[in-house]
Amino acid sequence: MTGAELIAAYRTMCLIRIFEEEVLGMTAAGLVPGFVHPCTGHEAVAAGVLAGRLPEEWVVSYYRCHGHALACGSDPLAVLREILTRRGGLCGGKGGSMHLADRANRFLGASSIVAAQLPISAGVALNEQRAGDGRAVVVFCGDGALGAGVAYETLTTARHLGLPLLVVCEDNGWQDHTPSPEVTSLSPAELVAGLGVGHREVDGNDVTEVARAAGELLADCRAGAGPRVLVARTYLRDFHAQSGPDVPVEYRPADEVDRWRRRDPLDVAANALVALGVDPAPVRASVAEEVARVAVVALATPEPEPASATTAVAVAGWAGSA
Amino acid sequence: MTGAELIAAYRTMCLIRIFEEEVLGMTAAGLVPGFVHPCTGHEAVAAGVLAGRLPEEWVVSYYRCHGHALACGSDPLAVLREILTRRGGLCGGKGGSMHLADRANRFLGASSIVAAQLPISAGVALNEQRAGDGRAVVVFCGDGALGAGVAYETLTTARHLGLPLLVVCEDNGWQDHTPSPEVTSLSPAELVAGLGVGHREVDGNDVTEVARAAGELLADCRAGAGPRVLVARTYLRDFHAQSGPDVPVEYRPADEVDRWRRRDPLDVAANALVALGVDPAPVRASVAEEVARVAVVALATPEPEPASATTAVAVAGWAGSA
Amino acid sequence: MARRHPASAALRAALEEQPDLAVLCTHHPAAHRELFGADRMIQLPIAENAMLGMATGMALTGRRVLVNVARAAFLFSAFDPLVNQATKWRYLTDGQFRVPLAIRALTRGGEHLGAQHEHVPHAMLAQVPGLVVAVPGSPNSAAGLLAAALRHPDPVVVLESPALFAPGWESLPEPEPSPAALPFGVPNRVTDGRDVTLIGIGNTVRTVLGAATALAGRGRAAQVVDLRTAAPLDVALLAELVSATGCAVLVDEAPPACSLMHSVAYQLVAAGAVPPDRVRVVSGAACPAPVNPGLQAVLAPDVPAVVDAALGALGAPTLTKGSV
Amino acid sequence: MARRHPASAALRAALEEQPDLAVLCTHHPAAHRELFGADRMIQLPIAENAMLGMATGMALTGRRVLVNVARAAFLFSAFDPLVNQATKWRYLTDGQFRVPLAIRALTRGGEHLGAQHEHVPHAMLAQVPGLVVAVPGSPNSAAGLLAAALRHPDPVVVLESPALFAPGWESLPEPEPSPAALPFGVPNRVTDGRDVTLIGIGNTVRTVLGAATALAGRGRAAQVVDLRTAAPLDVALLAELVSATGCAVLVDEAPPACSLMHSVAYQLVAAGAVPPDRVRVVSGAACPAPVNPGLQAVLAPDVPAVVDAALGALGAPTLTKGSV
Ligand SMILES: Cc1ncc(C[n+]2csc(CCOP(=O)(O)OP(=O)(O)O)c2C)c(N)n1
Ligand SMILES: Cc1ncc(C[n+]2csc(CCOP(=O)(O)OP(=O)(O)O)c2C)c(N)n1
Ligand SMILES: [Mg+2]
Ligand SMILES: [Mg+2]
Repeated sequence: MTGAELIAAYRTMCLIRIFEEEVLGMTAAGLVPGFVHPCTGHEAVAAGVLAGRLPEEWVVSYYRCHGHALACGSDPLAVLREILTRRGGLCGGKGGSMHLADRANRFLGASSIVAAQLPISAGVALNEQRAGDGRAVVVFCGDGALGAGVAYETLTTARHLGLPLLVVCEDNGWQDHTPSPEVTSLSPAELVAGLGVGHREVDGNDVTEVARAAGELLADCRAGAGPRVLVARTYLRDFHAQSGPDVPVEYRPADEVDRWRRRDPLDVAANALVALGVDPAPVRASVAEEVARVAVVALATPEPEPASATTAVAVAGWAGSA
Repeated sequence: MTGAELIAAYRTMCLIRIFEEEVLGMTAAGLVPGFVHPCTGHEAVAAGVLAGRLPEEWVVSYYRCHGHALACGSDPLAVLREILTRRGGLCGGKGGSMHLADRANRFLGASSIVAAQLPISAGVALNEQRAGDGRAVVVFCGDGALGAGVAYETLTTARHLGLPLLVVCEDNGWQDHTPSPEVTSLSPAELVAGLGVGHREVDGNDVTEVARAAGELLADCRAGAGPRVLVARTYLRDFHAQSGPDVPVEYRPADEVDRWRRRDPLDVAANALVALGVDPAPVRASVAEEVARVAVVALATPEPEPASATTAVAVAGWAGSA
Repeated sequence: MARRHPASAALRAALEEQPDLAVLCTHHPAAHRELFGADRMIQLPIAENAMLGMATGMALTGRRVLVNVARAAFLFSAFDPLVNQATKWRYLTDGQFRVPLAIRALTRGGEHLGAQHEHVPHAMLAQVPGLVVAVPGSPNSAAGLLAAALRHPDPVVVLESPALFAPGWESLPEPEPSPAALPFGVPNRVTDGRDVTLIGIGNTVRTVLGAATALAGRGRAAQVVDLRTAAPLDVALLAELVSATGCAVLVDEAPPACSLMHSVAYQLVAAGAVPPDRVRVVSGAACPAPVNPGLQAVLAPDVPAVVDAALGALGAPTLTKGSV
Repeated sequence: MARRHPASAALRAALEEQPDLAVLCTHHPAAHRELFGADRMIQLPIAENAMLGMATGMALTGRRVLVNVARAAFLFSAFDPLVNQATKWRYLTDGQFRVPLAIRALTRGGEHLGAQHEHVPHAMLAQVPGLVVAVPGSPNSAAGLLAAALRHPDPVVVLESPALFAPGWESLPEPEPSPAALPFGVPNRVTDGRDVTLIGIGNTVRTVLGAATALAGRGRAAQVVDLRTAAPLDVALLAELVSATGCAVLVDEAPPACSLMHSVAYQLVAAGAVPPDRVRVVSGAACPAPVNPGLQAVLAPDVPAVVDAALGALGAPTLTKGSV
């Protein structure tokens, strides 16, 4: 990563972090319908991977999707409005926090059904393979998603067909309340290796490392070398899902939480900037200002028109059964 | 295998072969409702594996199940009646050829949904693990079944829980009209190895080899070493499913068919008997006589009572919704 | 030379017209892969979940996809991508994306494959908002509904009876004059008659046609209606047709609880198209499919049962079942 | 100290009574695993297909199993083991085996999780022969139906509204006098009233209770009935109840096509329990669940809509929606 690239990535990470903190505050204030799955702690994955995707490449996500949308270039105001399910939100208030989608930025959307986004992304990759324009597809998933049979079906099929698909596994070691080792004997990297899919395992809290590995894997995909998996070891700062004023009790071991806190991805990136002689503080401050402005506008936005509840079920004019 | 064991296994193989030929004849004569998935060519797998299972161990199967039922000790007459869907059939004419089940012989049943029997067998193995009496569970599947996500879910979970489950993959290289390599890059053995499940790959047409490997793997399972997979490379003599008088056209390469014909599992076993100084002919002849007798009786059996159509949907007395 | 099945012809025409149409399944004959290209005739492992998920991804990003899942039985292995993905992505994204995806799936009819293989899920699927559930009752209808499915901008499941494709399909009753694309939701008045309206869908279209003939022999003129689709359904139009006779028998192969014909019958009565004592619903038994043909015959509504129901609705003395 | 939820108490009682009862899910609190043993409180990966398949195998060979699949939304990932395995093995084997298996699954109610997470599949599931589909409408009903499910010899799905478990559940309307096991198929007459019968299930039990109160304020006495189970259902008994008022409003959260209440309404009319002009069905919109609460409110039947329907059925002038 060049200095400019690192600054841009740091900026994205700050945007995600400060945005998510804003969202968490609004959640605690009872302003966000449904559950919020914050991606705080994972910022380097979104920022690092998407630094290297081409603007015309599709990105597919899961419920922990705010950071992916922002890193794809989605307008923070439209994202926040959607999370608040207000008018002008990306998805008209229908999709909410777990189902952001932004066609204009080639952000295909997010599935709240664990692992379901994986075959969808493989289908997109099939289209890209046919188009032959050297585009890859990026899909994100959690480590728990690899327990699902459809993840296996997707990986083996993508390998067999040589699809240009980069699967980014955000390995935070937990799946909801369950530590992953309690339900599986294979780490994501072991599993992917076992299936013969090319992969890299990286420190997901180091944006430089993530970006380097993702860049190489994306180049493989674009060159027709088949699918690749990036396993990014990381950790959630704010676990797992939040809803309303009751912040969930921390059930992860204190020392584990501490250890990861000391390697906060924003600190890692800020230190790298400092080593390059760049002061990270103004970057962060300008983002904070932007998010604060967006928050005010978003909160002032009205609710969607009630009549819109039943639009976009099917093509307009479709005679639904009465 | 001792000589006596080999004779018994050869007897089982002859029973399966001659029984299946009888069934194929009846199918061509239009006497068998539905599809028949003959297991001709696979006889050494059923006979070899089940030679070593204890009578109190559960066996689970798939639609290609006639041989498994016979090798479990099911009464050939009751099996044939079921295939013909006549009265006195194992399942009252409801299950037919693809869904044989025989509780008395701990033959749990067969699923005609590819791979669905695998998690079911894992559930049985969970019970056996809890019982702690050193019993294993045997489940059969085709090689195509390993493409299904639920096969992966079962294998990884069985491994993690250390279940006493022997998965026998009858690898005939095809899945219906599709040669397996056309849709997957991983052989069954590669796949299982990749998932870290202990396994053996054997010549599935050599009953001695099958029995030896299965015996060792079953011992592992019973000793609490976790699940095991036996990959038995074999080939179907009569492909893939048959229904009515139109025998399906052979679509597999002639040289492949020929090569395997020359290694017919019954010949392999017969030669092994000859090498021990045992004449296989009388074994085969006595089985042929038995099957002929059974066929006559089965064909003379009446159809089931129409009123039985709606029994066994649920517990007796259950008020189905009108 | 044997006539090409009109549904095959419809598929071939769509493949020729639409270069972006792809077909996903576990097996394509080599000839088809050569003719249309392996990038369109895509072969996948026995992994229906990923198959339908991939199809959804393809459809979301510019292609039209037909998934030949072979049997409705195997669609249950892909119910998440059907119920939660393909039919939800348009709504979740407030219309940013659409999913032009058709699924062909065999139901039940003359094969005797048992409880796991033979399903009649049109009512179940009709509960999924936005999903078109097409249930052809004849070879031309199979073609017409498939052709429409291959032009529709949203997911469509075409539930095909194997009976429509079995040897001899050429001589099945054919209520549709042509294999041209059919509109979704528009019931087809197959025959006219002033005494009673017989309503079928899928396999029961043949049953009601048989019953109409039997009733004609007893001096009763039946209007026969094929619903064609379980969803959508223009019930107002149907009510108009039924009003002409003021008497209706609705015949469903599926179990009665929460069935299509219960739902339609209620709506017809509520619309005043027919008084309640002049309506009958004949349903399949709430029972899985047994393999034995004699047992299976017990479950499905047959011509005598429909004739009986019609005579009952008409206030005429009924037959003993089996006497037609 | 907070009162234990009656459904939790019911589960705990069953675990204490039945040593062979196991519970499968993706997460058990450590305390539960210690209390009842890791061989009974079994934790599995996010692999609902294998989870339900394994549960089926366990139930086939001597154990009773509860699968806590968390949400009905995730049951679609396990539809093959539900539709083709658990509910078929008894029939396929002609009764050699049985499958004592219960599934708990959350539906929709107050959570605002969107189209993929919030489902109301009781009609869909009622089409599966032999499957008991229990839909509790109150905390005690959740306990009573779960207790019954944990004694039943066949598969049961208990569709639970999250609203029955949310903070404040103690003050929800409680039509069941006790948390004791409830019989399947027997509708519960919650309140008596001579003018109109209001029929609900699940979340709409609270809606019809609210409507009954509103109607009382207008001098109309409503009989309120909770169906408790979508299948089985003793329609004859229900018809008897409805006959007492000769007027009925059936309220369903699910979309109308092939709905439970359409099916029941037809059967009530056919049984002569109520004339067609004195029946109304109020259904949910044929639309996925949006996250925005205001949008979601548009979809579900609410008290004013039910009151309106009741007044309409009674031939009285109706309200403007929202005026109650
Ligand atoms: C098919 C399915 N089953 C269960 C759930 C409930 N669920 C939501 S998130 C989650 C944990 C997923 O863990 P992981 O994939 O590691 O992602 P993370 O949340 O840790 O980012 C579970 C079980 C779901 N959404 N979908
Ligand atoms: C879930 C599912 N999808 C598709 C089918 C149709 N089908 C029946 S057998 C078969 C091929 C299975 O191949 P394999 O597992 O290798 O077993 P074999 O028949 O070769 O013994 C297929 C695709 C099915 N029964 N179940
Ligand atoms: Mg995780
Ligand atoms: Mg095979």
